[in-house]
Amino acid sequence: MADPVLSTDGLTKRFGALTASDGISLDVRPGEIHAVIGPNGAGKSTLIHQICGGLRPDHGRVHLLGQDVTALNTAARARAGLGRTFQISALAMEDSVLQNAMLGALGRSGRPWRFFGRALGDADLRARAEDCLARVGLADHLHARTATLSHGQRRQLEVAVALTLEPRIFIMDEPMAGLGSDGSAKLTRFLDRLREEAPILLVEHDMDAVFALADRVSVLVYGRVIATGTVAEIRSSAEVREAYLGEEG
Amino acid sequence: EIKVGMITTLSGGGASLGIDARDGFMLALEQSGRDDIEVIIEDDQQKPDIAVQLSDKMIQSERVDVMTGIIWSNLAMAVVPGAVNQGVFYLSVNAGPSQLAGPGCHENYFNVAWQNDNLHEAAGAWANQTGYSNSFMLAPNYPAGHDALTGYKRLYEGESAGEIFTELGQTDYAAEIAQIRASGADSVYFFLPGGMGISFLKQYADSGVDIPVIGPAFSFDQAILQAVGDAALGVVNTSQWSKDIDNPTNAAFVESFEEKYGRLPSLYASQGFDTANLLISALETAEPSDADAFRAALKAADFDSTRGEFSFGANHHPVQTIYAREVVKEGDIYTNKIIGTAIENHADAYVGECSM
Amino acid sequence: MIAERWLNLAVLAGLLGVAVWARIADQPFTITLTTRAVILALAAVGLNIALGLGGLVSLGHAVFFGLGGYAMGILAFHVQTYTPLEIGPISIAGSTSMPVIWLTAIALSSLAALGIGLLSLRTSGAYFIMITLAFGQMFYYFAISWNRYGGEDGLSIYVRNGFPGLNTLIPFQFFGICFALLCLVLLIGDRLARSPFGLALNAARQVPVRVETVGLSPFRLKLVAFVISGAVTGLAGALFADLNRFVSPTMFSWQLSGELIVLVILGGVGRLIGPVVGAVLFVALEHLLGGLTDHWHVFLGLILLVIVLFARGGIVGLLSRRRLGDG
Amino acid sequence: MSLLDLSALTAAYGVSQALFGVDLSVGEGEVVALMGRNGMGKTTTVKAICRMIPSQGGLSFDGQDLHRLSSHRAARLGIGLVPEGRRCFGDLTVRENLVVAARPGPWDLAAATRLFPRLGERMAQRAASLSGGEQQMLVIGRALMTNPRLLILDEATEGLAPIIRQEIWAAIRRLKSETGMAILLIDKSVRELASVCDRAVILQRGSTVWAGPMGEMTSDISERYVGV
Amino acid sequence: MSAILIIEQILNGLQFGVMLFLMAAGLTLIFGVMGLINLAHGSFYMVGAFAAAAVAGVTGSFLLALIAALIVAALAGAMVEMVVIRRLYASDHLDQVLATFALILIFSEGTRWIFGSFPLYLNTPATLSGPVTLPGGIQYPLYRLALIAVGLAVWGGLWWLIERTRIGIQIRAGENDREMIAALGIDISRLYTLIFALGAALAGLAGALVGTIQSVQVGMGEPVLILAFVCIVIGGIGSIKGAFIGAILVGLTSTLGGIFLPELFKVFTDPATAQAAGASLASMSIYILMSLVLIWRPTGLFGARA
Ligand SMILES: Nc1ncnc2c1ncn2[C@@H]1O[C@H](COP(=O)(O)OP(=O)(O)OP(=O)(O)O)[C@@H](O)[C@H]1O
Ligand SMILES: Nc1ncnc2c1ncn2[C@@H]1O[C@H](COP(=O)(O)OP(=O)(O)OP(=O)(O)O)[C@@H](O)[C@H]1O
Ligand SMILES: [Mg+2]
Ligand SMILES: [Mg+2]
Repeated sequence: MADPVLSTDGLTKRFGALTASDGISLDVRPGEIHAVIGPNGAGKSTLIHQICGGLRPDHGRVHLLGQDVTALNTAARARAGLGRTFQISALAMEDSVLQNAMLGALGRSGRPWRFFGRALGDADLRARAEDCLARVGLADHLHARTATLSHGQRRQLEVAVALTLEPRIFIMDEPMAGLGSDGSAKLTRFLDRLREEAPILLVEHDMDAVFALADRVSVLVYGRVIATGTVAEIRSSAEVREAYLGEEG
Repeated sequence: EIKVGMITTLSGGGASLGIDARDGFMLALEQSGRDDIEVIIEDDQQKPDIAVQLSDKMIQSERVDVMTGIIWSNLAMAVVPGAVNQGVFYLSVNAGPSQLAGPGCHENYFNVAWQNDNLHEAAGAWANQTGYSNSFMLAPNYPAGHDALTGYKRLYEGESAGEIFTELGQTDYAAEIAQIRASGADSVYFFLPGGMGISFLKQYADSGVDIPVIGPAFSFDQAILQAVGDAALGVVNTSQWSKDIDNPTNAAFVESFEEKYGRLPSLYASQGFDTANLLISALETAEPSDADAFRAALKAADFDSTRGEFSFGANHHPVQTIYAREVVKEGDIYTNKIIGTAIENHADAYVGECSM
Repeated sequence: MIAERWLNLAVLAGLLGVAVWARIADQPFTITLTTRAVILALAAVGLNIALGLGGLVSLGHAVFFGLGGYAMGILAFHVQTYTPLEIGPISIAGSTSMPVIWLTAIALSSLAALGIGLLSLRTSGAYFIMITLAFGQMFYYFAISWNRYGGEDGLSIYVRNGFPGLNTLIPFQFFGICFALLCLVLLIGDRLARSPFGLALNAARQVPVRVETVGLSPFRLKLVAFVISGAVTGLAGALFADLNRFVSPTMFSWQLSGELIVLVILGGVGRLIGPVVGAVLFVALEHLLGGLTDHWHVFLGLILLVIVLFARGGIVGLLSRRRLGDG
Repeated sequence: MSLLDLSALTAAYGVSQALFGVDLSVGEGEVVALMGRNGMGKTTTVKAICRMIPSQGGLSFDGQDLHRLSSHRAARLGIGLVPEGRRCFGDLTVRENLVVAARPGPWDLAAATRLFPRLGERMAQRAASLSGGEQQMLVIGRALMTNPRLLILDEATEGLAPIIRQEIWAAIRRLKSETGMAILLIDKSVRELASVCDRAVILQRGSTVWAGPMGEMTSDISERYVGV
Repeated sequence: MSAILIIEQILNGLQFGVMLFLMAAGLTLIFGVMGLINLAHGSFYMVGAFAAAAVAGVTGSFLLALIAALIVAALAGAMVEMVVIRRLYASDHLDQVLATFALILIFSEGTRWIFGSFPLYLNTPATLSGPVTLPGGIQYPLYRLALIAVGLAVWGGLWWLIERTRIGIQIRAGENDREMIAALGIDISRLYTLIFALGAALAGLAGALVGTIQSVQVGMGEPVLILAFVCIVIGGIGSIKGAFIGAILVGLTSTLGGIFLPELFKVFTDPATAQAAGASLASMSIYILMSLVLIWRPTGLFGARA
């Protein structure tokens, strides 16, 4: 088995009396989509924050491509190869779609300290940004103000910005949230292809998408991984049905 | 036709001083009956940079011959050196910073009010005369405040029961009053102009501390007294002018000022009035265009001052008598009454440093 | 509605035009007034780099203005009084050369901006406003009680400092210097806003988390913007001191910081020429209304109110249709 | 006459127009689904009804022209909103969230906690510390406490775990059967909508393109306009 | 330095803090609820003081003067909100800064226009003037004790209003989400006018109470405004409790700093230098306090949001 791209080792995080992450160990291997599901408040976003650097775990380590990144901040982890999308769109609303994508390209280039010369005139950055926008289907909206995009288009842009980073792994927090059924179907197809580029850690409540995409599923309840397995294994687990799926699945 | 540029404080918290000085000045002009003196009045908002800008305007555009009006030392320091070096005459109605009396003195600069230290020195002298020997001293932490304590201590011969520099613009003096209470002083000297003085006196009266206080007239001008009320009664302060100085010029001034403006004049008004009369007296003998003659005419100070006799020292600052006054109530009005002479024919301490 | 670029050029041409006219008509005071507007504009342009691009509402920019002023005041004071300026073991004669003073002003204010920025940028929103105010107040009270350099009385410098090849005492020549610097800084500001740095800073203002996740540090971006902003305002302070030939602690006062913010808002936040328009308008109003009545502040207030209520996005916002962020 | 009536309603965000002609009506006691793809104007329609954005055209509730009313007056006529994105008052406790806008009627604290027993256990907890599902229950409860005649639910199940979604749908069914309140529903789950709603209205690019009884919505129509 | 003196100074700091709280409470409410940085809050302080002085001058009654201060300031606040502020909720916060700056100019110069440039007279009522002797032989002005009592009472009242009444809950809900609270049927603009008037009334009350022992003059509000801002930022914006703690901290720091710092400096250097240096540091002390608090906790002691 190939070495994991990302692995967490006993991540623990407490907020006062609440243990939001309770010794979480999981990994993401090359080429796979690893889905994390669990009830609301189980600690999925908290886990992602710790992986991406927004929260420091109380215990445990995060390894990226074999390197221990636990001590690095968000920006450093991004440079090390983490590409992340947000549960609630985090985009520069006043800027154009292109500018948002260029920001990602600029971050990838690692050279933001250029005070002269037009950013939009930088051919390299621009080519990369336009390419990624085209891939998510936003080629026609390069100069639209982000604030005027619909919810679905914003989700697409989120993904495009992550693409410009050419990350070694994608971390996605509920990318389907708020998308209509055809929107989620489209995104599902897109992610299906994307895994060849880099593996994906996917947090999602949309079970259709999870069941269609995931190579492995981990179930998080009260900050603890109660089960990890294939889609079939998870669907048939009584414990998971009781804690999360209900009659669905 | 003579052009006078008056830059003074007409808006904001410090406006009452500028307004009094202006009104006194204009009253004298009116009474002189001269119509060949044009006065251009501008509001400096008590901001030095605005004052400088206005002074540029007066000199460059209006081409004034004489400037006057500045109340505050820091504005004077910003404006006066530049103005007199450009050949304009400057007659100070109020501010008298030590630099302009000492090394920075200038032949075209005349101060018709006082050198800043004067009233404080007089307070020190009066403290000696009264027999105070253990003073508690209080002033804001800025140059004029430091000068004030220096001035007081220059002539005061007793001990210090404590010295405090308060924050500029401070309005609550409870902490300082508590210290005074605990200090065992036999007198309190304070220099707190404007709103600071009002606050201090009211709080002092309410605190139950009954150590006698003494201070320069700045904290007891006509406007302030009405705001302080009973709390100021009996307080002693030193001033080169008082409404009851007994001479015909002063009596006429007080009466006409009250008639024209409906309020009693303050020392600032008297300073404005004297400044205008000095100017008029000089214009009788010479034109500003003839700078040397005009300067000599100013220096002669041949006018009837509200203070009685008036003369300039070598550094063009007044040599004058400073009185001790007590705050009294006349009918509904709080005002000052002379109770003695603090210091006679006093020149300032910096005249030796002036090379004129 | 006018394209913003033409508006920018028109404003600058107008300023220059007024000065040239005043020179021909021999109205030196008008030149001085225009110079004042230009210098305040420069300070506000500096602030706008932090405020408009970086979203940093600094109520402490007077610190840099004052430092620039005191850089001029102290250097010239030592020449004027023939006393050497001693910093530790080093002894300097002072200076009356504008370029030297400018560099000192820029260096000092950048350094201060770096320090203040490092401490303040941990906070945001109203807290940032207030912590910058706090630093302003510290400098203000320090200056008031620093008797060595005049305390509250300030420092008078009798002769305007020199610039090689020019006679700075002639109002028009001094205006020329200030105007050239303003144009230069505007040019830099314009390039800055469109540059890669500007792109990243612009995003850092709106969504700092996003900037982090693409591997950049919003903190550093804002810090650099704050330092550049402080440096420009510091330069303006040095010029202002030379205009008045005088420095005093009021240059550090929070009212001045507030006034700079008002200039920026009045003209239009984040607009290149906004601060210039704001400064010109403010100086003009102050000058024109001041002569009318003792109570002119009331009318100034009313005019400002009318402008906020009816001109969203400041004067430039009113005149130019471009919405912010469209390239 | 129906309770809520929209005819040829248009609305814009600044210069960009979002609604081009929405026709929609909800009768007393009726449960209506408002459907359409992303960005077609569902939320915008809701905002117009609740007077959160300006609009033009026909817009009346219980015979009154809503265009003449401000947001709070419209609400007082009896419109209860469960907005997109939850928007509970995070700094308030659960109890405070429930009582903040309560108006007299059958829905009180006791009734709300009977509907959502989980809320009853967390009365003193700050809303921000609730899980997403509990927050969703809280905003429904909050809207019910105003005792509305029409309840609008905009994406009330977004981002919820399947098991909680089922709980919420059960609550909506109970509302329908027990109270006879009129309900306007927006949701991604066509299956659930179909099982609860009497009628459906479909929006496409800001206009009503189809309206009719739920049973008449063929898979052809839903494929074309909703993508299922 | 005796224990009595220290206790007296602590009382002084407390009294100063409690008065600052009256200003800070309105400011923090207005900022917390409406997100409005109200620079004109100091004007209400001034308006209250002038109204009190005017009424006291005519009627001679201190109580009537206080009532007048409350009413006039509240009316001024309500008017400002309805005429100006209300039109600016939709626009940028910075526009509100400019608008309230303009209001300062109008209020200050307008007041000077009406009342003239000279300070007004407003004195403590006879029943409250003079010192009382506290246990332990401490002499302390009765009026200041009364101020402490009033401040604490206002704090209690506000706490009750905000935490326990439905209006209070609505106010706090409005802080979270203005649009939503309106959509639930609450007249948010009336609520805002009310809060604004309440904040203004408290500022006016403070102006009248403090004006009685200080000077009633144009521009008296601005220094207090800055201090009040410092208080609410230290305490955390939007929090009444924070405003109270912040105000007490500022009151104590500025009072005790002014006394003890010069004493402290005397240990190291000669008295004159120590006096001046200590006084300078004392002026800066509250700002240093605020920076330290913010560097330690970037959203103040009890603040959640920026
Ligand atoms: N900063 C914080 N302080 C205190 N508690 C927190 C904090 N952040 C999260 N929590 C709590 O930790 C728990 C886990 O939250 P988290 O956001 O990770 O859940 P989640 O699994 O992502 O839920 P959802 O599916 O609704 O997004 C929740 O109970 C939440 O209230
Ligand atoms: N604040 C806004 N400013 C400008 N345009 C907006 C704004 N909000 C929404 N829009 C636009 O209005 C249109 C309708 O949006 P709306 O939110 O009503 O769609 P929706 O049907 O609710 O979609 P979704 O299913 O994604 O919630 C979209 O094109 C969107 O881009
Ligand atoms: Mg989550
Ligand atoms: Mg929607």
